[in-house]
Parts: sequence; structure tokens; C-alpha cells
Amino acid sequence: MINKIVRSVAEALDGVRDGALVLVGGFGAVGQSNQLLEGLIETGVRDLTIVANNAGYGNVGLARLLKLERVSKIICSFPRIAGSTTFEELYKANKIALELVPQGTLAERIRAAGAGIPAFYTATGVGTELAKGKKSAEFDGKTYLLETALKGDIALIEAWKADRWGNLTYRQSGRNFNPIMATAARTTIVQSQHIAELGELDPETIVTPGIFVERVVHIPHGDPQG
Amino acid sequence: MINKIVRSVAEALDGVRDGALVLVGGFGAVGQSNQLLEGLIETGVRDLTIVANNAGYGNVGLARLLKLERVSKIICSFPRIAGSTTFEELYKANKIALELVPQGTLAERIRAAGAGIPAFYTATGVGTELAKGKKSAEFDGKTYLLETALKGDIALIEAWKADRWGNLTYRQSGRNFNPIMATAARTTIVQSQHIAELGELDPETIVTPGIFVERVVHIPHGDPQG
Amino acid sequence: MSAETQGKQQLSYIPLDRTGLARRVAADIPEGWVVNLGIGVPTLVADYVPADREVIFHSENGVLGIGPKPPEDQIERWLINAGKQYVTLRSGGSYFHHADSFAMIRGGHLDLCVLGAFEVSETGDIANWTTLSTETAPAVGGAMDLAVGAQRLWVVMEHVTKDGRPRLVQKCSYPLTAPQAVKRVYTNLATFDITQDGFKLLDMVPGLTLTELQAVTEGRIIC
Amino acid sequence: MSAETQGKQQLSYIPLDRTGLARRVAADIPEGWVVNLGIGVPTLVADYVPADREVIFHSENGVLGIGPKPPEDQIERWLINAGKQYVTLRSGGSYFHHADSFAMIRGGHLDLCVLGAFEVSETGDIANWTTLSTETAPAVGGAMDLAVGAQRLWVVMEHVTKDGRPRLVQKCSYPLTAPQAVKRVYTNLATFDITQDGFKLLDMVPGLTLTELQAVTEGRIIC
Repeated sequence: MINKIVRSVAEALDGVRDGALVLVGGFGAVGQSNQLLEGLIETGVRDLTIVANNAGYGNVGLARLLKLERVSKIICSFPRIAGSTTFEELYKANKIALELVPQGTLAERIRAAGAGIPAFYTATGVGTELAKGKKSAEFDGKTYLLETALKGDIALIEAWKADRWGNLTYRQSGRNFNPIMATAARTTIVQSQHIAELGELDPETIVTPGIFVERVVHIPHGDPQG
Repeated sequence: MINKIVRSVAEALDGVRDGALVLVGGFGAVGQSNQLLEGLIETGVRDLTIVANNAGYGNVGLARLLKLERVSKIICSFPRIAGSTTFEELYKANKIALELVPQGTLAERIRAAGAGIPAFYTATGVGTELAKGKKSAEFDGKTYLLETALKGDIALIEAWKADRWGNLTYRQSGRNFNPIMATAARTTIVQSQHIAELGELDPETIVTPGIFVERVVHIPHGDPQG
Repeated sequence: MSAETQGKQQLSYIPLDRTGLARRVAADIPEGWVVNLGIGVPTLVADYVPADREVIFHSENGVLGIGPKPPEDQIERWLINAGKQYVTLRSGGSYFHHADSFAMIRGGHLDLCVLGAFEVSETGDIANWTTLSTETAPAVGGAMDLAVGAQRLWVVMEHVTKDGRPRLVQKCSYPLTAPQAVKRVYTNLATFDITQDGFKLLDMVPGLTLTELQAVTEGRIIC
Repeated sequence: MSAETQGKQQLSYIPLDRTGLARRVAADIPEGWVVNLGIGVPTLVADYVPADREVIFHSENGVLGIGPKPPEDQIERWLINAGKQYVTLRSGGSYFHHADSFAMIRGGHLDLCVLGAFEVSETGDIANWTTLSTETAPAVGGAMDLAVGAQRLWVVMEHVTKDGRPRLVQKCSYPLTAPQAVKRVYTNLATFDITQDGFKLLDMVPGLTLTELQAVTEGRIIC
């Protein structure tokens, strides 16, 4: 019997190594895998590269991981932590590297990794500082930048419901980066608010088919914090 | 009030021109916009380029459009008509051009057009006849082909439920190419089995948000034919 | 004559305030458009579109059909906009993931995006993502995608900086968000279309003269 | 001695029939794998995976978790597989569109794809999409995507053509579906892994000798 549900955060995070590239879902406080991130802190791993839209929220999860200086590089579109100066301080002290990526390019690079597309062209960023060092090409007389896939070693995902095959649904704007990150990592680890029986989720409404998921842990944490 | 629902197939197809590039959804007999295709025949347009996975099914819709020699070129992965020799005859008589595209590349080229990606790289087709004339590049020591977006003038879509904003759901394997084609045409025209009140479709389960749809016509045709 | 009275006499016109500016933009958005609103004054625009005019608001974080701000006691904490404010969903709204959300943006499916900016040039260049300040790390969010992807980009901003320098310029001094992207600019003094010949004036606040307007505008105003 | 008896004596072994071949492949698929089955004998493989061994079958047309063929009176006409046959959906199954379906394939999310072929070369090249016949237009379907995308590509085919020519060859004579893609080949005579040194024999039908097998195989067999 396929059963991707594990009993603890520690079990879910088993095997995560120093230097890993970690995809972290969420936008604002919504859809953040905070309990997995707290578990990641517990494992003691360091020198991580984080891919996330922001640099964390509040003083939990990603924000705390950064504060503890476990992250050597962050790849994101909006490197701010709401209500915190942690990222700014690390950045000014040269304690963290930043790869700034436009939000849509970030999403598409992650989607590309999950879809086996090594690179694609986009008009986003043409003629700007963020085009520096990037290849470009013309299609129909218009210039586009070449952007490459961004694949994770692990992805830390928050879902609303999950079953033992790893099928997932999300809640409202909690969807955000989570479904695409789930496709783009070697090991996709999910914290889910609810666990459903196999067959309980309507096959028409499953957002992330279980094929993309390796481990699920039940974390009924309630509403987003912050 | 936004109301994309039109009263007839003729109204739905208003403005379609000779030489149009038409995206036609469906896989096998399922999810075929047959009534829109029959309406397209009625308009008398010709010299069409069709993008579809197959060359039609049975003796209706796309199959009949081909038989009437309204199509000058077809772009597809599997140019066969189940139970018919129409396509083969046209092809042997040099009455139709064929651009053969691997199914996944076809799907991704359509998705790219909808997503504003002019071109992307894929490993599919490398080292085969279908790589001829295509640019290639290496990423991480592996060779990939450059494939370009495939945008339609119109898309003919079959849906299960639609509302007046053009939000759509599909039924089982009727989804297939329909949602991506809906994103990839200047004018997306939908025949829907059911019309729902605005707000009746669960926002979590809408597959095609109305932003991609221009016109909807109610065609309760029942089960797939063939 | 007191200094205060003198000040009022010198200013023969009243610049639009934030709500006036939001109201001005809202007046130009027709029914049926799909619109993404940037953070700040652009977000306020939604409040001034009449409820019976169906305009579909899009948010980068995977929401289409955003409705008005909820009352305090009806906040749904899972439903926020790109500015991280609590919002509601209208009938007909939908949720989707970030790649699909930016497929809408990049694929040209938005009729309009309204953004704030530091500067707009007479060729339609927009600079709105970094002032090159050393105080904060740069952040870009979805601005670059929106600027190139939407069918139309309108900018809403104060006509001049806090220290009185023009924001409508011949050439942007800050790093660009996108070149040749802006179609229209709404300031607290006037509205302009960006044309091949420069800033084409559409309207200005009552009492303002063209000479006064040109004096606080670096680019060329045409009428 | 009659001709019939003589024939039986010459053939000291019994080649696998279609179901035997499907059964042989099914034996090697472990629980938990996600598998795409090509048209023909590959499709039959699903019937020989025990019901208590959870294997998730994928179909290009947007279905994951395909179950057994439905009884005639329970056919759901909206639910077909890539071979256009009516199928069922298991508990845990899901539907998605074609771009997502091929994202699964191209993105390396399938553990296994089983395809038929005309030829397989000793370097793992596969030819299965066109015989260059002038009778029919070429058709490729999803074969090229599957051949390069799945974690493993296994081929199931007759060991020789109808006129007795080897299908395991040094170099394919038909146009390739993908170079260096096949990991394992199941024929009605034997099973091979494709290795750097050639066709590595894993097993063969009882009574068949290596000499007899090599005689109908163009590529090099290693043991």
C-alpha cells in the first residue's frame, strides 16, 4: 500500500543535508510551511539556498531560519520580512547572498523545473538591470531574455487536505507558489491541515496529484499567523 | 454586466475569417467541440490551419471540415481519423500540409502561447527526424531543442459547465487540450454542456478562469459520439 | 497678508489627494476589463469603481475577482491580495497557482495594470522598483512582469518628488522596471498619454495653467 | 515423421504469447511506481499487476490512477485512456490538462514507461513511430516525450519481425523515436538490459539456447 503520510516533522525532514536548495511555498503569511521550517531549524542544517517569494513573515519559520544564519543565499522577488529587519541586517552585513528574480519569472522557472523545461524566454526584465549577464534572443522582432529552470532538492509545502497518495488541495490564496514548488523538487514534503481518506478528494478538484509528493505530515495549525 | 454567453453557434463564430489558425480541443471522441466545428463549416471559411491532437473523429466536426477541404494545414501529433481514410487521402493527394509535433511539445507550445513565453527548450525529439531545422542548445551537458509558441486566432473549446464570466469546468478526460487552448487564442469560443449561475461554480474548482474566454454557447449535446 | 493666505493665493489650483487620484483613474476603467492594481494608490482605485460596473480585479497571488475589503468581523485569513491585505472574493471569482497567475499577466490577458512609480519618461519608460538606496535591499515583486505583460500600463503618482523634482522626465534616473511600457500617467495635477511625441495632456486640475504644469515637468508636454 | 511433428521437434521452446509477455513485464513493476503504458501489449500489462499491489497508471490525456476496464454496462463515455479505450478511475485518481500531463512526463515524474517498438538498438535507441511506409502519414503521439521523459523506458516487442528479421539490432533502420533511451527490452523470447556493452541477457524462455537466441538477434548479447 502506498502511504506517504509520516508521523512526525522529523520523519518528514529525514535526510535533508547542509547546502540543500529548498523551495519554500507561501505568499505573505498564507500558505507558509512554518512547522516544517521550524523542524528544519531543529535538524541543524546550514548553508541552505532558499527559494521563496519573500524572506519570511513574522518571527517564525523562514524568518527564524534566516535569523539563525542557516541560509547562505536567497532567491526571491521581494526580499522583505514583514515587521522585521532580520533580512536587511544580514544583507548589509554581507552574510547572505541575494538573487533577485521578478515574481513571474520566479514562478515560471520553478514551473519549468517541474515540467522538464531547462530554459525558456520571457520579455520580463528586458532593458533592465536584471537582464545583466543573461542571454537574449528575438522572436517576431521583439527581444526576450533566456531564463533557466530552478529545481529544488526539497520543497516545503503547505496544503489544506492531503491523502495517503499525496494528492493535495489548498485553501483560497494559500495555493500561491505551493503547487508549482511541489512539482519542482527531488523530495516534496507537505504539511497538511487535514488528512483525507483515499478517494475522499474529488478527482476533478485535486490541485496537486500525488505523483509530485513524497512525504506528508499532518499539522492542523489553524489560520495563518501574522 | 459582463455576459459572454451568446445565443447561437453562428453568433459565437461571428468574425472568423479565411486563413485563420484554429485550435481545436479534444482527445479521441472526448471533449470535441463538434457543434462549433459544424458551425464553422456553415460559415464557409476555408484555407484554415488547424491545431489538434488528432485529425478528427468519426464523420463529424473536424473530420467533416477536413473532408470538405477547408483545411490547408494541420499541426498535430497523431494525424489519424478513427474509422476514416479522409485525412490519408487528402495527405496522399497533397491537398493538406502536415506539421507533425510530439504530443507533449504540442501541449507545451500551446501553453507557452497562453503564458507569453515565445519559446522554450525540450529534450523531446532530440536526435530524431523531427529535430530537423530546429535550433538546439546544451544545458548541463544535455542537448535540447528550441520550440516556439503556437498561438491561435480562435480556439474551439468544449466544457462541462460555464458561467457568464466564462469560467469553465470540464468532465473527466474531456479536459485534455481544452484548458490550455482556451488560454492560447485571440478569441476563445466555448460550447458548454451546462450553463451555471455566476457564483455557482466553486472558486477552488474552476479549471479555466473566465479571463481566457470570449464567448460561450450552450450546447447540451450529451455523451461523446463515437 | 499672512504667509498662509499668500500660499493659497500662489496656488490657484488644488492638487488631487490620494482618493481624488484613485477616483480619477477609476472613471476611465470600463466594464468588463480585467485589472491588476499595484500597491498604494493603485489599490484604492477599486473602491471608486461603481459596484454595478463589473470590473474583474486580479491579484498576483492567484486570485481573480477580488471584491471589497471585508468588515473586521468577517475577515477570512486565507484570502489576501498581493499587498497582503485581507480581501473578499466576488461571485465568479477563482483561485489558481502562481505560474497560472503570471501566465495571465505575461500572456497578455490583463486589460490593464495600474502601478505606482518613482519616474516615467517621455518614451514610456517606468522606474518603480529601486531607488538605489543603500538602506534597503532591492525588491522587485511582480512589477516587471506586469509592466511588460498587461495590455495597458497606467501609472499613478505624485507629479513631483517631495523635494519638488519632476517625476515626468526625459530619461529616468532610477533603474528601469521596463522600457517603453507606460501608456498613460495620472498625477495629482494632470493626466497624460505617452505618445511618440511626448506627454500628451488629456486633462489637468482646474485653475492650473499649462505654463505652471510644464514648469514641474521635465519631459515635453504636447496638447 | 510428419512435418508437424518435425516442426515441434525443431522448436524446443515455447515463445511467450501476448498475455505471457504482459505478465512477464508486470512481475517487474513494484508497488508505488507511476507507470505509463503504451498502446498494444504494454496496455495489457496493467491486467497482470495484482490488485493489492498499488501501481499508479498514468495516461497522456490527463488521467492518473487508471483502474481496470469497466463492464459493458458501466462504461463512462467521458473516461478514456490514450489508446481511446474506456477505463475506470481508482480511488486516489485525478484529472488534469494536457500541459500538466506532459509536465509529469517530461519532468521525470513517471517511474516507468512501457512502449512497443519496431526496433531497439544495442545502445538503447528506439524506433517505434514510423516505418517510412508511404501508405500512411507519419504519426508520433506522445512516444517521443515519453521516451525521453520517464525515469525508465522499457520496450515490449516480438523478438523478430513477421518475416524473421531481428528487432534487436546494432543500429535502427527506421527513424528514431529517441536515441539511447531504452533501459530494458522484453521480447517473446527473452529479457535484456541495455548496457554499455550491449544487450545483457536477464532471462529467456525455457528450452531456448543462447546460440538460438543470438541467431535471431543482431546486436551483441552478453551474459
